[in-house]
Amino acid sequence: MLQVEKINQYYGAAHTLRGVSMELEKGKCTALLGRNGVGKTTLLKCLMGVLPVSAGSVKLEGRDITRLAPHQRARAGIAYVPQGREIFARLTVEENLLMGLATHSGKKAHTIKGEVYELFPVLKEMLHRRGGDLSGGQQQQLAIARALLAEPKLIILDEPTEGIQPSIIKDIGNVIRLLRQRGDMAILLCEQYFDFAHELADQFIVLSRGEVVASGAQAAMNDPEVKRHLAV
Amino acid sequence: MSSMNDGRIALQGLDTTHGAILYLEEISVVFDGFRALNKLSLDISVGELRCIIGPNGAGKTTMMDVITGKTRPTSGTAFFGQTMDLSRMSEHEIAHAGIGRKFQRPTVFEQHTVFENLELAMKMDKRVRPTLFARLSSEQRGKIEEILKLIRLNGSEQRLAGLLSHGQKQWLEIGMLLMQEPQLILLDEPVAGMSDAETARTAELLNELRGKHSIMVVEHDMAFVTEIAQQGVVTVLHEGSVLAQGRMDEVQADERVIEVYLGR
Amino acid sequence: ADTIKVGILHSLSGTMAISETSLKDVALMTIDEINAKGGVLGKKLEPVVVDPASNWPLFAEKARGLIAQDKVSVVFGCWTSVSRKSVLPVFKELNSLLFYPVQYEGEELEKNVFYTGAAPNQQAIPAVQYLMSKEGGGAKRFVLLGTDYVYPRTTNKILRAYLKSKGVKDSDIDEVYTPFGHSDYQTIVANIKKFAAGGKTAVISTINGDSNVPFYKELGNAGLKATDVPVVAFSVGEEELRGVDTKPLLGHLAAWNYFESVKNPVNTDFIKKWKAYAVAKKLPNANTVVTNDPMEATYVGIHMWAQAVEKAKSTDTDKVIAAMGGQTFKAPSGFTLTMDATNHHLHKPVFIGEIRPDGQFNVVWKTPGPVRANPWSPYIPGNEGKQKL
Amino acid sequence: MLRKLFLIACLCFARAACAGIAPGLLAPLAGDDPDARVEAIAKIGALANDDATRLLTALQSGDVYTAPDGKLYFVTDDKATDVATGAIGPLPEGLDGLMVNNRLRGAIDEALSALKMFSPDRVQRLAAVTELQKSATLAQAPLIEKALGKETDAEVRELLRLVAATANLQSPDVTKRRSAVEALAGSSNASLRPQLQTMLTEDPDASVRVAAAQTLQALDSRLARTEFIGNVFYGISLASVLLLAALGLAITFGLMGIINMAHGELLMIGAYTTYLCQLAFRRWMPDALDWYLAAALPAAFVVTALVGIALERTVIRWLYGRPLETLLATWGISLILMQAVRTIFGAQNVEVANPAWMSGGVTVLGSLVLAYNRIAIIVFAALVVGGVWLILNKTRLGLFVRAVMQNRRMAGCVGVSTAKIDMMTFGLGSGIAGLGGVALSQLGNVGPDLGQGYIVDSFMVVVLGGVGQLAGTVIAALGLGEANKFLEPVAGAVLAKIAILIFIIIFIQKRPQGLFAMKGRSAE
Amino acid sequence: MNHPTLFSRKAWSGIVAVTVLLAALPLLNLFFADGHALHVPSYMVSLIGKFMCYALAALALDMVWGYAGILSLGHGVFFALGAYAHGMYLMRSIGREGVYQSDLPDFMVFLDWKAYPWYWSGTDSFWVALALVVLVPGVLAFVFGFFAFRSRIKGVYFSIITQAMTYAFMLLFFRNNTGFGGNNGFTDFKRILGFSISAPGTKAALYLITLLVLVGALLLCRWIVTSKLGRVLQAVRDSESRLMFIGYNPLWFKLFVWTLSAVLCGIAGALYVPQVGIINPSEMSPANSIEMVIWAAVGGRGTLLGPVIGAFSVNGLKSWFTGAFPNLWLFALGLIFILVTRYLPRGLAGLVRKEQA
Ligand SMILES: Nc1ncnc2c1ncn2[C@@H]1O[C@H](COP(=O)(O)OP(=O)(O)OP(=O)(O)O)[C@@H](O)[C@H]1O
Ligand SMILES: Nc1ncnc2c1ncn2[C@@H]1O[C@H](COP(=O)(O)OP(=O)(O)OP(=O)(O)O)[C@@H](O)[C@H]1O
Ligand SMILES: NC(N)=O
Ligand SMILES: [Mg+2]
Ligand SMILES: [Mg+2]
Repeated sequence: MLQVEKINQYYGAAHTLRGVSMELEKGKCTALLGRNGVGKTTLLKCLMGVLPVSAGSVKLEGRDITRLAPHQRARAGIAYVPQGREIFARLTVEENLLMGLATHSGKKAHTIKGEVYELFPVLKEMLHRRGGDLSGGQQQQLAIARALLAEPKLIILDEPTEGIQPSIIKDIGNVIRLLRQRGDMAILLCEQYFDFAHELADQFIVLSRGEVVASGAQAAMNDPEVKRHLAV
Repeated sequence: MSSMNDGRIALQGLDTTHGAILYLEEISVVFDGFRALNKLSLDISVGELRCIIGPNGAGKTTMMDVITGKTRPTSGTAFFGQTMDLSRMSEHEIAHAGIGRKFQRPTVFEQHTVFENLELAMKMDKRVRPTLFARLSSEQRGKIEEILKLIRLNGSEQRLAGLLSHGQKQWLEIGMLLMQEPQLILLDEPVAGMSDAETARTAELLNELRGKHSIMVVEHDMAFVTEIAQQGVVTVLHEGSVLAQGRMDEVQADERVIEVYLGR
Repeated sequence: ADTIKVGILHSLSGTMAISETSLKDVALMTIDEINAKGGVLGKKLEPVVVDPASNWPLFAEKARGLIAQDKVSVVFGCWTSVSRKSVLPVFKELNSLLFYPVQYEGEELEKNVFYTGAAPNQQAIPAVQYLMSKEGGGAKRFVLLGTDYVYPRTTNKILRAYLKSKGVKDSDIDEVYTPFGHSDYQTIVANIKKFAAGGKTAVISTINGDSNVPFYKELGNAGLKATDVPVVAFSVGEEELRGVDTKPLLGHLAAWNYFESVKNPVNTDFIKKWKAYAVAKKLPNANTVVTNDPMEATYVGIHMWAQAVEKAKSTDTDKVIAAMGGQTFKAPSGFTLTMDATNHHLHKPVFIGEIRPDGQFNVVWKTPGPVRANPWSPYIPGNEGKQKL
Repeated sequence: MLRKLFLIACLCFARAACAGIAPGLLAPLAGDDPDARVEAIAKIGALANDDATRLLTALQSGDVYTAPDGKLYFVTDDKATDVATGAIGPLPEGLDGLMVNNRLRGAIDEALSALKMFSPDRVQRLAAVTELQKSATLAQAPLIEKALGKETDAEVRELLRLVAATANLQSPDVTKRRSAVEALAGSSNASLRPQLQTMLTEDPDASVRVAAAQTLQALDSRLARTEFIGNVFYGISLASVLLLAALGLAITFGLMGIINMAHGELLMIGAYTTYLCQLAFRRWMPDALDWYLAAALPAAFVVTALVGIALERTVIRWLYGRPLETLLATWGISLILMQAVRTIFGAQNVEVANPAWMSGGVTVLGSLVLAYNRIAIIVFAALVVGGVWLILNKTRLGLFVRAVMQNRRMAGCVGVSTAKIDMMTFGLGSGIAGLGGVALSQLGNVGPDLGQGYIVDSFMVVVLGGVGQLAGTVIAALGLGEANKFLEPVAGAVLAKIAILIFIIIFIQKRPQGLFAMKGRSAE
Repeated sequence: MNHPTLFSRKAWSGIVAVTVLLAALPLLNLFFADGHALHVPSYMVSLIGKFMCYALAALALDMVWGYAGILSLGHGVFFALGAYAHGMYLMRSIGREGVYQSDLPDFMVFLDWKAYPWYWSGTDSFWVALALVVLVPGVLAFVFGFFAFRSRIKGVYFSIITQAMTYAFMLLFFRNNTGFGGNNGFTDFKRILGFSISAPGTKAALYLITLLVLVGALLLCRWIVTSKLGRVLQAVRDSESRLMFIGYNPLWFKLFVWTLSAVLCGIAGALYVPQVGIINPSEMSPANSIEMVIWAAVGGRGTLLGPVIGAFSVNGLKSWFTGAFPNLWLFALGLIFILVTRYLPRGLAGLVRKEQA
């Protein structure tokens, strides 16, 4: 589905990603782990096209998308739940959800599927409230719902459980599990909440100082070697 | 009304003769007809570490907004100590009186270096003239270095705070809070976005601060809450008022809390 | 040097460019004309054009630059009074010469300046006399409408004193000012109507610049006709009317010392030259250019200066000043104008014209001959006996 | 239009029955004695025949010429008709237009309206009577009463009654005078005031004085109401101008955050496009000249939108996220655009005439003239606001526009081509500025500095309403327009303007985020 | 950008060199006759004197805009008020040499005023006028700022009301009856402190004082922005609300720089008026204030030196262009503004920095 090959990224002189490679598969959930500031968000932004890479390539279903703009990647089938939510503060909840349908056209572009309301009932209640007025957790739910509506081939989640109450974290876990089971989507989950990631992931990647220092199947996640890269 | 003197270090000590540092009484906050807080009453004792949990949208952040003067309550009273009516004070007066806050979304001065962020937050006379003539004493410098180490940003002190990662900003904000030396610390989701290891460290830190400051922590990370609540009181907010209150294990066993918050 | 440098100080950008650009062009044309005849003192004139950009302090700076850096012998320029006031100290300090071609409020006399535009008694007073005459409609009430600055305020002060001396009561005079660039004349036109209900009324407009178009458009659309309430303007000429549809303005008036429509050989020649010049130099809208009073004043000023230099056989300021007094020139207005030696103003004829549908003016009244300027209006107390340099 | 038709009819009629006017009456017209000329006009008018009408109408429109020998001619194309004899011949040498000045024109108007009082055409009669209202004298009373006797049309009758009453105000007969005064209680003619005022104190008869007091009161209250309504209208009209000037800015600045100092120049380009359309119509479709605005609207929109798009692509797109820098760049753009127009079209104003259907106005309540161009612009402003509102709030494009302006990066991440939206939004804002320019060209001067006169006001309107709030912009424009028009009669234009500025300063103190401030967290 | 080392070593040497050079100009003008290789024309001297006043105004603007993020579109009013305050003294120094030979300025005689209005009292004293130069803009800024900052007016809302303020003042001063000479303003000054205003010596002295004030102001501003207060100001710019939650009251900090900036601007105006010889209300037109902002932006805001350089270069170019290409200069100037924004986001100062890096 998605092949990342040796991508490098710099913030000015700071080398943030150093030859990161990975491969994501349809129907699989990949957990991206690492301490604070190792470059996880940076990597996800590079995949989304928000940040340019200085070297390396990104391929989606064999098609090279390394140089595409974010909106082109979105149209190619990538959806993104950014860290910090980034909902449209002055659009209503409903309009925010409609923005999730931006890649669609025709009637589909105007119908918000009922599923998201089932998943996040609070959104239905607050349909006409401005996105920016929601509580932190509500915004996070909105951001996830928005990404799901796009029906992407690859969904990128940057710390989706941040600020969300435990019961809904469970629900989100169930959704991810469901999506995985449906098998038509690749999931890239960047998560600090280890147990959550462990429960959902099929495979994992650990970043440290911009480099992939460990990776493997889910079973290997509990290796002390892996844990060491996550410890302080 | 602000006076020429605001910003000066509060000279008179806080009157906490009745043992409580913060009283919220029947606070309601209404936004365009929506009740974010509904007759919320709560008090925090001196030196207490109080955990607050509750569903998304329960009103936790709004409550902190009320305490710090960011939002004016529609009705009800908020007192800091026996005498300070928070609803009559402006944000900076409240901060200066000794309430420090970490926001849910990390907010630091992005165009300032890490060092400058801490320096700005440092407890001192914050009026114009003293600020103009302020020079760092070696003692103050030492204090900053100490905090830098604590938040593990030593080495990054000359970086612009805007360039930090999410988690690093969280830490920096905690560091700024400590520089302020407030009597009451409000922490809105301090470990959101921190790795498990970092979370553990934060818990450690809070346990160290326990007793020296009064602390109010809002978190959704139950492991963390359990870790810091110890035998103390945990308050559960729901739809703008207190749903349940008690020790962590009691609260976790409460059917209503499981229903609206923890999930089955 | 084998040329004589001549400075041209007119705004080519900013708010005043609308009026001043064509003065620059006329000045260049006149210089070409003089050069074609062999120049002055056997030397060609070399124009130095600068753009003071409608910025008053920049006028002073540019004047200093022209005189001190470019070493020009004379400067032709300025339009607004404030620009003139701004450069005055420079001309005095460096003892140089300025020719100022625009009608103004008077109350000034400077050795270093020659005023080729009208003083109030050469424009405003005759216009009011005309309005009060039977032929002019016998106005009994007056609206003094102007842009809020010195020229209109001063002119109106003089007019008020004059009207008073003619027995017009204060209650029959309404003085109204608008800010520069004012563009909404609905209320004012309505008020004029209301005021006019009280008796035969005339409007004396000292509106300057851009506000004239909206004023006249409003006037036209509100149906205020010249036969009911005539408006006489002191700052509206052929050039300003190019921007207006004049059909609804038939019969409204302007007072000047020159109109393009006056018929005489000198004027015919002047207009022909100007049109040819505009086409030759590819000026914008070359085929619709018109002449107007300040353009004529510029033309006259440059010629008179050239004559004076010939007479003085030198471009030295003091010698030229001495030679200027009594210079005469057969002007496009059809009269031979004389430079007054004592007050540096031209003796000028006064014409009153009614707007025609084609944007030109029908001369309906004129003085029998040139009138001597009274820069110090006798209608302002304290001016008595202040008629000389 | 109708008047023209009638004129032609008149002329044809006159030609058919060429009776001629006595040369003795004509001679003074060509002479130098103004009093004699006026007298001659009155006498010609008194002839009350078709030739008189023809001559007077021709004089009024400036179609009468004098030959050096003092004879008068009507001139059509290359034929001259001798006024006295009706003989048609070639143009005599040295023909010169007969000079008509205001005084003579007034006399002609008066004579013609007396004639036209008996015209078979109702419109003519109405116009004549309206004209007479200004000047009716006792001497004309018999004539007026005669006309009143013949009149069948209710409206004209009503007016004639008032005119008759006006004429009879000077009647020596007390009853006539009193009933005249009483009849005038229904008039809205302000020019009656001085006369009534005099009667109030000086009329020898007490009952007339009482009646005069009542009539004056009625008149004054009607005038006051008219004035109030007038002010409301002027306010709305000013508001519509402010709104049209500001609306484009409400998009480029309000929505996109670009401190667009070149906004005024976009207005100007719209106005110049109008000018060019007018020229084109004049040159190629003179018959349809009245409809040049119909072409100017789309043309101005497209031209300014293209200019806007070009600016966005070359300059502004580099400045997103640096809003303050846009001030500098757009200031530069503004200088360039102004100078470019100055170079191409000259520094002087160009003439943009109102189409005939927009010239003049409708008289309501007796004395209030609502200019057609003002009415048209109010309607136009309402339409444009409605259109913009629909686009922004009811279309997907509008949703994308708002989303991109709030969070460009995230909008890209959900699949919106931000570059395209930026371009379209700026193009839309510019195009709307162009439409504003078309409207402004109908009211004021069209010159290179046109925009400079509106830029400050435009920013005030947008900011006062609350940046990014379309409804706020509308209300702000209305508020400023009305406040201005109610203050102006009291304080004068200059102080009114100062007062408005101070009001803005104070108002913002109360509403630091503008009229329609965003509240709550989302505002941060 | 905001580090205590605001100027590099190079910049310091540059400042010293330029100061010395500028200080030498009027002396070269005085001591070498026209024609001498070292002669500096007085035109040049007066031009640079004027630019220094503009530079001071741009510097003042940079304090509020560059550091505290307060964009003023009304600084022209402070500049003009300082100039008017000084101008009142200069007008009175004309004495009876006006055209009406009265103790009153000509325009007052003309308005039939018999005595000075109250607000002119004391202005015959240079020292009173000097105090007014500081007080009038200072008090206006303080009062205006106090209410605006207390109401938490920010961003464009603040900018626009400053624009409204300067516009209102312009209209007010345009009126003859306001008592400041209407749109002609004050001009035709004769002497200052008894010295003839057009004497070369006086001019040189005014020039040198201006230079001194400019350099002094630069140092003062540098000292302020590198102090902790400077960092608080920048925090105001970046996140005012956050600053309140750590105990600062932004009101007084903003008011401090705002008032200081207004005073500096007033001083610039006061120095400007005797050198340029005229002050009139068009200095308060919104466009003039925007131009000041442009100088700061071209030079690079938040750098102190940048706006000074910006004021010199924009005005220098303008002076040169308007003489050299009277018909085309607006194209050139406009293009420069666009190019600077596009390629030098930090202004000319950014260019210097880039080279150093
Ligand atoms: N715009 C930027 N410019 C320069 N450096 C940056 C920028 N953004 C992030 N960084 C640095 O790059 C590194 C990686 O940041 P990134 O946000 O990718 O971390 P992360 O792994 O997502 O951390 P966290 O778990 O805290 O979110 C960090 O050291 C951060 O300070
Ligand atoms: N300005 C506002 N307008 C309307 N509703 C608001 C506004 N501010 C907050 N709310 C609503 O008030 C409720 C309380 O919000 P608050 O942020 O206090 O919740 P919270 O308990 O902090 O939630 P979380 O755990 O998700 O952070 C939410 O439902 C939110 O949508
Ligand atoms: N002198 C003038 N017209 O300002
Ligand atoms: Mg991250
Ligand atoms: Mg919260």
